[in-house]
Amino acid sequence: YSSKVSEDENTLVIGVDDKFAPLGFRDEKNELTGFDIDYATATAEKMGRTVTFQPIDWKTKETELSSGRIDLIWNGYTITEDRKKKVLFTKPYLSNAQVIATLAESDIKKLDDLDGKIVGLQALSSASDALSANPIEKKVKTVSEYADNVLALTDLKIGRVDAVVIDEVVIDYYMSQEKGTYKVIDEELAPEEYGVGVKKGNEELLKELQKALDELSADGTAAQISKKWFNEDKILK
Amino acid sequence: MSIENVANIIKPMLEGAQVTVLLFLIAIVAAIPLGFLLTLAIRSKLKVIAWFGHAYIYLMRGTPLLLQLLFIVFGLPLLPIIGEYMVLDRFTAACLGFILNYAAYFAEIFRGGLLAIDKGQYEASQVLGLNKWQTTTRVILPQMFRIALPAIANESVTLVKDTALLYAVAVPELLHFAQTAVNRDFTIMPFVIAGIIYLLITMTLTLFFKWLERRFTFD
Amino acid sequence: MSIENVANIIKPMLEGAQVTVLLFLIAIVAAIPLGFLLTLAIRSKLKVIAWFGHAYIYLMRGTPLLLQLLFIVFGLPLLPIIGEYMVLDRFTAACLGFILNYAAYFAEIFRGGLLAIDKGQYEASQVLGLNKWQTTTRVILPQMFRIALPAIANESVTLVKDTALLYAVAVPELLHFAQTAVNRDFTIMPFVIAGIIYLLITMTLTLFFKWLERRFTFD
Amino acid sequence: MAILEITDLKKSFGPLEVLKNITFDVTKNDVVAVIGPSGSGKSTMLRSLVHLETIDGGSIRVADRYLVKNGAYAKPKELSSITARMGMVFQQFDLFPHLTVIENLELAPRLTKREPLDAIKRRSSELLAKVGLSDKSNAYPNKLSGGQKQRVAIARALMMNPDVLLFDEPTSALDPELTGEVLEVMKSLAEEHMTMIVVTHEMEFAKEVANQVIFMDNGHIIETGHPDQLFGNPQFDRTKAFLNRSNSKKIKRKP
Amino acid sequence: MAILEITDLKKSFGPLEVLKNITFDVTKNDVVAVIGPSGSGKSTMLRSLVHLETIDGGSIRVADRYLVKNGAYAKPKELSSITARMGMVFQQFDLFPHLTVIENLELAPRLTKREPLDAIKRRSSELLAKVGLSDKSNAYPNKLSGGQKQRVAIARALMMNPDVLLFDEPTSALDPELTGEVLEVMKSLAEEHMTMIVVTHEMEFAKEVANQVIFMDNGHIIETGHPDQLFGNPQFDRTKAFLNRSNSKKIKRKP
Ligand SMILES: Nc1ncnc2c1ncn2[C@@H]1O[C@H](COP(=O)(O)OP(=O)(O)OP(=O)(O)O)[C@@H](O)[C@H]1O
Ligand SMILES: Nc1ncnc2c1ncn2[C@@H]1O[C@H](COP(=O)(O)OP(=O)(O)OP(=O)(O)O)[C@@H](O)[C@H]1O
Ligand SMILES: [Mg+2]
Ligand SMILES: [Mg+2]
Repeated sequence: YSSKVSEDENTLVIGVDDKFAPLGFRDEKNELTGFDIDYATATAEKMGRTVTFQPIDWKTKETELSSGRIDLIWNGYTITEDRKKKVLFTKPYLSNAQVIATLAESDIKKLDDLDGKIVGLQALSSASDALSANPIEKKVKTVSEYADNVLALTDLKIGRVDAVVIDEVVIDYYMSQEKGTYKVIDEELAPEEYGVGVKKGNEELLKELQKALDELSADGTAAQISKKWFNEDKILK
Repeated sequence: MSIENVANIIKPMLEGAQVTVLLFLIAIVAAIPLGFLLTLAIRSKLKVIAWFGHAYIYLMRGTPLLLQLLFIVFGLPLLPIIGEYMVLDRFTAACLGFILNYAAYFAEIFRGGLLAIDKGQYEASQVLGLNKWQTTTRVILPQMFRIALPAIANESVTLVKDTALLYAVAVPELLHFAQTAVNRDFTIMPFVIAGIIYLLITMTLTLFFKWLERRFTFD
Repeated sequence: MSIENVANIIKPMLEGAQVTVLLFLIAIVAAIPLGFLLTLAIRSKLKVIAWFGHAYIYLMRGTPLLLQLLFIVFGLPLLPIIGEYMVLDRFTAACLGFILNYAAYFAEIFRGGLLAIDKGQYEASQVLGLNKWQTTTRVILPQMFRIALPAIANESVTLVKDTALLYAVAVPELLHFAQTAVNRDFTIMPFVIAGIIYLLITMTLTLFFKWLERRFTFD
Repeated sequence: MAILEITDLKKSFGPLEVLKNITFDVTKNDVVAVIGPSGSGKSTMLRSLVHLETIDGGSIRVADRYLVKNGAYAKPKELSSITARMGMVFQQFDLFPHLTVIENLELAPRLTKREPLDAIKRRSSELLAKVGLSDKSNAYPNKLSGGQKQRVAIARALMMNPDVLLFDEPTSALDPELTGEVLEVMKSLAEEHMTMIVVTHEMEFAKEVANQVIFMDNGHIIETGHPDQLFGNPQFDRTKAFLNRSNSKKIKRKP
Repeated sequence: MAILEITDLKKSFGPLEVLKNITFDVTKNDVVAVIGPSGSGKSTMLRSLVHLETIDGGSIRVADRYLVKNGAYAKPKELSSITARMGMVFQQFDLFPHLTVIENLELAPRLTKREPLDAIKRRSSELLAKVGLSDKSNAYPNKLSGGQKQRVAIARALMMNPDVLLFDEPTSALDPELTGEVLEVMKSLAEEHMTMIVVTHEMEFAKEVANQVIFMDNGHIIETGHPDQLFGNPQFDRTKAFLNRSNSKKIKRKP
């Protein structure tokens, strides 16, 4: 394991939620892997820097960034107005939506069916922002907040919650892994975009990072990584 | 930081503190009698029961409460076949975990209390014609309770502090709201407030037990 | 579940256990002497120092360790001005939290140990011409250590179990990897394995202290 | 008829034979003093009478009923009604520390006797007056001196209206200055013709109050007789040796 | 010249005047017995001599140096070299429980004396032999009887080669059977002309061994003299009363 603060200037410490498949998660060998992991590795290489991934508690990500213990938040990090007040964002690199996932056999078919139901989501995530912004929030029975999406999905499977508000990218991955367990209702809560978060005031790093991202996008590396994980080029130009 | 801000921070934290206090009360009210049953079990003449009691206590005291909570909240429902009947709501599951764990600690305390009671108390009771039940309820238990009181007080304070573990099994309590506020407002205040709330609770509890001890000092 | 699978689960957990053991060792090696200094502080003739020592112990024992950890890991860096010098790497910060917390508990243990030493020991030493330092190091400390040993053993086992709190401040240790594996494989096994690892560690520790106690029984 | 008849009592702890063959009678109104060296089995004998020890052989008859007959105990139901005829006072007093003096006296009668509450209350205050502790009625035991504790223990035993009162070294745990008050109470009981068996090291008391002395050694009754005879003219060497030793010990004591 | 000269010693604990005006000398080779009722200040007086209590007024001269002169103590540096001339044996023995018997003897000399190690070792085994405990050399104190512990404590004090040895009721914490062996050792020290001050309740010992007896009461020295004179023909009523009381106590003791 490694949890060192970037001692040498050349290392980028990237804070990740290591239970956020397929962007950053652990494979059967407990190795960190995922789209964002590959993308960040390639970017760092482009920048001529070494990279360290630091698993963090998603609840504390902005605190971690502002404390300087990590250099970047990069793990399906949704760009929101609120967060823009606290961190600097790169241009969006992937589009996503917050969707409602339920068990395949559930009779929840549309947003209004959430009336009186228990809904799970990741604490302090954009899913929680998306739900708050929707009028249905007033009607759901309770909102259970989890440390990560996997726990929320686990509880969905166990039956403690009726639905989970989750990133489309994430649930797509799980649905491809475990066919027939989940379904996503047609109505989506809110579209959104992922960016990389940099500490306020560190415009220099942001510029350097954005330059590398643009280059990767231009030379096709980004598209290649996207195809590896999503079977298509989903990179935002 | 404006007063309104502080109020905004404190309100959810006080609600969280209610969960803390509720868990504490449920756990203590259930764990004390369960612990006493466990004490009886390990003193049982039936070897199997005594052995089981010892193993249980050993297990509970040898592993972290947090692991036990994760096991009950997230693990039990995964058991094959019976798993689906093990789905408890998270707070209930957490209560169960606390009760099962603390029962083991209370059992040890009561065992110590019983050991400290002089054999003469049993003999005097017998010679005076009291039966086993009368001896236990009228002579032994009141003394055991008195002897165990300081240890129970200690354990209760620990229990209050352990309620913070709810944070890790995603039951929103005091710490959860403190952490949320810290991440939102980038200020350390919520932690300080949480600390003060915990201190108030543990202090109240300590005073209560001090009073109880004085109340039951036989002189 | 295949053997290969089990190996896959166990390997990261054992790595996590190394963190557990490392934290334990660092914390105990640092907290015991610090605790002793604290004991000296609360026995100090300087009122201010004694008062500070008492307040410190009260604070540490009255609030949850988890809150203290969150405070040190996430709170301190948010302090105005000095905050940026307070950014410790997460594991270091956690160690610091454990050390500061356990020092308070050890201080209480040592205080009890010193109280249990007869005044006659000091007087006999003085009459035999030993100075304060000689009396402390050759007469008092060895006896205090012996008296405190069972309590130290208890506290150490608690410390091992408290290392599970690293889970909550996102230092990847035993429980973190157990939870990861549980979520990935949808099986309860990793919790069981984690439990066994903890039991092995606490058992080893208990045996070690039993040996130490026998070793230092003066008869 | 003897109120207590002990025949051929035998008792071992594992390989250790503690009571080998104990036979004696106690007549109503007798005061029996049991003396003998440490470890001779005095306490075990006394404890057997109230079934605090289970004996291996022999008989114990209390009034007209057998607690144990030729090694066979009475039915469990009857046991406690037989032992209820005897009260016992222990060396360590064994008061209930969580109850006041008056509660100590009343606990057992309230729980076990079918008797109106005010009769119990009347008796408890009479008995407290008798042992001279009316003013301590609401005190807790740990506020009492050893001598006061033992007097409460005697009153507590008397609350059950026993036919026989057993004492196991009632003054051994007391400071010398406090033995007197306890012995006074016991003397007054003797004067009221209470039947008593007293295991004691207080030779003076045995001489003055007992009308029968039993000398035990090594699980046997060696000699028994009226105190004048047993102390003045012991028949057996072992008795003489014991009496000599306990006299000389007295002198060796420091002030 | 007196090896110890105590003049006008005064000591209060808060409002309680414990030593009011204590004056006496000890000549080399004297054995002084200090007797008196409980609370009369005997222990306080003795403890003052080795600076375990800080006195409020008066002087203590040890050989040619003043520990305290008219209430003013010697310089801190000198204090311990002056008190080092005196050894003390306590009622509760106060052996070091974590050290073996031989380690108890050698700890202080090893730490404080500039003396070759083998000289220390030789002396420790000599002294153990002298108190009859050569075979207990490697035992820990809690394996010893009270009498053995006290003999070790005496040997430990002697290791420092004191000019004067102080004893504070050295046998009061012992079972009567064990006092003898300690008194024997003390007697043999007296025969070797060790200077000793002994606070004691053992009148026999005082009579037999002491050549001066001091009777203290209520912080005063009431009477002092040769034992034959003080015990046989006490001059003051208080002395008489005390001696009578301690005789009568002896008789009241139970065996
Ligand atoms: N519960 C027991 N288990 C084993 N041995 C016992 C037990 N109780 C008593 N003994 C032994 O039985 C013997 C007789 O003991 P008992 O107490 O009857 O003697 P005693 O005459 O009352 O002596 P004392 O004067 O010291 O009270 C002793 O050797 C004692 O060690
Ligand atoms: N440290 C202290 N603080 C307050 N009072 C004390 C202290 N030490 C002794 N005293 C009091 O001083 C008085 C004399 O005590 P001291 O121990 O010198 O008497 P003593 O003659 O040795 O009695 P004893 O025969 O009981 O040992 C007593 O009233 C005692 O309570
Ligand atoms: Mg006995
Ligand atoms: Mg004294």
